[in-house]
Amino acid sequence: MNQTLVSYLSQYEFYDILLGLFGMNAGLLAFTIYLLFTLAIVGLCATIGGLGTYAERKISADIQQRVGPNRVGPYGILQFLADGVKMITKEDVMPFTADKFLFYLAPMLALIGVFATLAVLPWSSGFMMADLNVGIFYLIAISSLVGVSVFLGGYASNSKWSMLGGLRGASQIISYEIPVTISVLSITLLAGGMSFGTILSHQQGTPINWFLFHNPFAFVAFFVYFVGALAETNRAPFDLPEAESELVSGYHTEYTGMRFGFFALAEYIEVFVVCGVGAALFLGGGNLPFDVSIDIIPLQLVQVTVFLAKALLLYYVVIWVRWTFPRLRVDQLMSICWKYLTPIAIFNLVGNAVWMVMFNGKSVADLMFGGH
Amino acid sequence: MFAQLLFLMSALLTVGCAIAVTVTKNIMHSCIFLLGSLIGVAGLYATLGADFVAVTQIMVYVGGIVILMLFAVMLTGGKDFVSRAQNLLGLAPAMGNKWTYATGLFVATVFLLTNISLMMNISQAYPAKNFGSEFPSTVSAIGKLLVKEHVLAFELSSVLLLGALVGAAIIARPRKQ
Amino acid sequence: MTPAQIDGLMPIVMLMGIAVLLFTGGHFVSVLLAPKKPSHLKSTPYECGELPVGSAWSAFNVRFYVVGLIFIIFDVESVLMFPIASVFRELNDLGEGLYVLEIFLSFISILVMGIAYCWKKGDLDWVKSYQVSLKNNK
Amino acid sequence: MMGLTSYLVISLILFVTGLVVMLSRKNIVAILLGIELILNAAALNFVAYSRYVTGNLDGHIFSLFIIVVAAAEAAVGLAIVIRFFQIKETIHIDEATQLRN
Repeated sequence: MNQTLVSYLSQYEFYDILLGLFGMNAGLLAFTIYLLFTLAIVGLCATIGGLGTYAERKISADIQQRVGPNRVGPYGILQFLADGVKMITKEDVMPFTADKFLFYLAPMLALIGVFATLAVLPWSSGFMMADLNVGIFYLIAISSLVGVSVFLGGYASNSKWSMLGGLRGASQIISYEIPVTISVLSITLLAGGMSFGTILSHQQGTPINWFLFHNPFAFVAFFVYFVGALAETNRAPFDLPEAESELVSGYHTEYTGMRFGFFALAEYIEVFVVCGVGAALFLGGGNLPFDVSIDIIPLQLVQVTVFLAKALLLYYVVIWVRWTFPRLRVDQLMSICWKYLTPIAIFNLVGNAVWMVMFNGKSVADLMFGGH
Repeated sequence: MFAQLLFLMSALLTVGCAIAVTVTKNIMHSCIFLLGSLIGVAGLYATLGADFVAVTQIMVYVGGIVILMLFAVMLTGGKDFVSRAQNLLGLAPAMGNKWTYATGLFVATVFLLTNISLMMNISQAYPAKNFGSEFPSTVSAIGKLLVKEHVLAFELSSVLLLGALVGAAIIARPRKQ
Repeated sequence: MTPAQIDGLMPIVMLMGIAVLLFTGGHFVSVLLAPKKPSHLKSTPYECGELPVGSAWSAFNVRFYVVGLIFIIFDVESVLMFPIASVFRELNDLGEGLYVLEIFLSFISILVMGIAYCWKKGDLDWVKSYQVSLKNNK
Repeated sequence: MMGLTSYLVISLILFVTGLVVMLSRKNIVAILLGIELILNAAALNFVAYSRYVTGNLDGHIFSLFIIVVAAAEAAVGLAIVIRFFQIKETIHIDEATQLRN
């Protein structure tokens, strides 16, 4: 662990004042700080997830030359709150053939898996809740809980549509985890560490220092990562687990009301998380394009804004892709993963390793302009 | 303080889910309790300062082995999930007659006594206060060990995995008849 | 990790706890507010209006398992490659880059052999449906 | 509370539950489940000893390879279970009486 939120805040003067207020109990203060920030981040991400549904409908309306939701609030922006209230007040229907225990457990596992990834998301160079040594690796590992929850959701419903959707979903999520992991491995290789702090510290300065432009292999790795991430979050054109035309609604056919809402919330937050990780790994995260030697809180907030802007730009691309491309067939899905993305990802990994040895870890920009 | 709390929660999760695995009759539920137990073990690794091993545990078990087991349960004719025959006092699935249980009880008692005496010795030799050496970064240390001292094991493990992949693919692949 | 650094895992546990609380809380509110008029027909599994025949829990095609199998082998190999990748830059700066590259490449080449085998044998093809005939196999 | 002994006790409970699962179930998948518990108990012991006794990282490497081998074992074991089911249409362990069909 390189740095935590508390160790970052402890360099400021107000930390000592707060410590005095808490009767010099550092553990209690750390607990309070973490609790406040986790609640803030959960609130922020739930809002982003909720606005994601709104953005999805609005952008799709824009692409299809419709108006989209425009009744609730100005420009219909409060639509997601109305949807949430609607979901709470819906009757909870459970098939009498269902496995009750697993039926309850599946949405909870999805929610746990997605929320646990938020802990390592690098909002800025200082506002990282926990900059674990194994940061990105932890994120990939814990998000595989979503795959289990998709399978369980499909299984527990004991409905044929759900079962097919769950099996498909689980096999798709685990398959596309491989290209994503190997692409992330390339970035680990270039950065020399798995923590987000290390990865971001190599991308400071102008966009030419981003890992996206580090070398040709890293450039391709970004697209492999992005396509794999689309598939891992079950987004179109890879939304086979919930293909409406064939499987009704896939693994959450039998889910109604609040539990369906939690599945949807987890999915939208996960899309944001993979976009944020893509922004941090390849697009420089919250790094500002000019040299920042003074470290003050307002500058951190600017970094948070930059990070959010990059992540939400990728979020926009995800939605754009959804309403532009048709859905794949299952055989195409599997052949894209195993016959195209995985070999390309492995080739990228080897290319990155050879590049590191040949050019001593220098990027294209360093070689051209003689930096470092 | 938090380390103790994390230890307590992980230990309760591990032990509780492990016991639940034994007493659950439904194999699907057993798999899920196994998942809980494995996550608890990952938490225990974290309290021991083994962050890389902890995350590896989550990655391989939760993301891989448990899903594979769920697939296998589904593929082996999902109907016979629940074992009905031969229950131990109606609590847990079991087999054997009263002599089996008597012998098992005897062996378990001997095993437990031996273990307790061993552990008493160990706890005297290594008191709880001893935190041993600290590892500021296990990842880079493990990486260096893997390319230096344990390089043979590292390369051999890839051969082992290749053999497992080829062998399991041959076994699982349906025969064309 | 030192005991002090273990405190940094607090947010992870907290976020998991918040997820559980949010789920139970939302569920509780939903129980309070939602109407409750259960009927037998309402809680049958949805099959486009038809009454379902049989359980959905039946044996499935073995293709799913083969995909899971290839996945788990790759998963484990990528786990083993992560620590090597993290020290690659450090050792490269010390002038041992070529040695680590050799180890890395030999490891990956064995990995590639595995996927090449499965490719050649058609395990990666989804459509080439395996005709599993249980009766003939006996 | 957190000492070597407490880790060993947890590891012992894991081992015993794994053994009980292995011995008391007739479902082959459940038996493999028990094996996973036992392997976890061993790996936990390695890491605990590495922290409290030896003070170096060899225990971590050991448990890493235990996890790797467990994955390979589960993959092959479950493949055998599926093949067995295709032949016998059951996964009851008592049906496994022949070395070849």
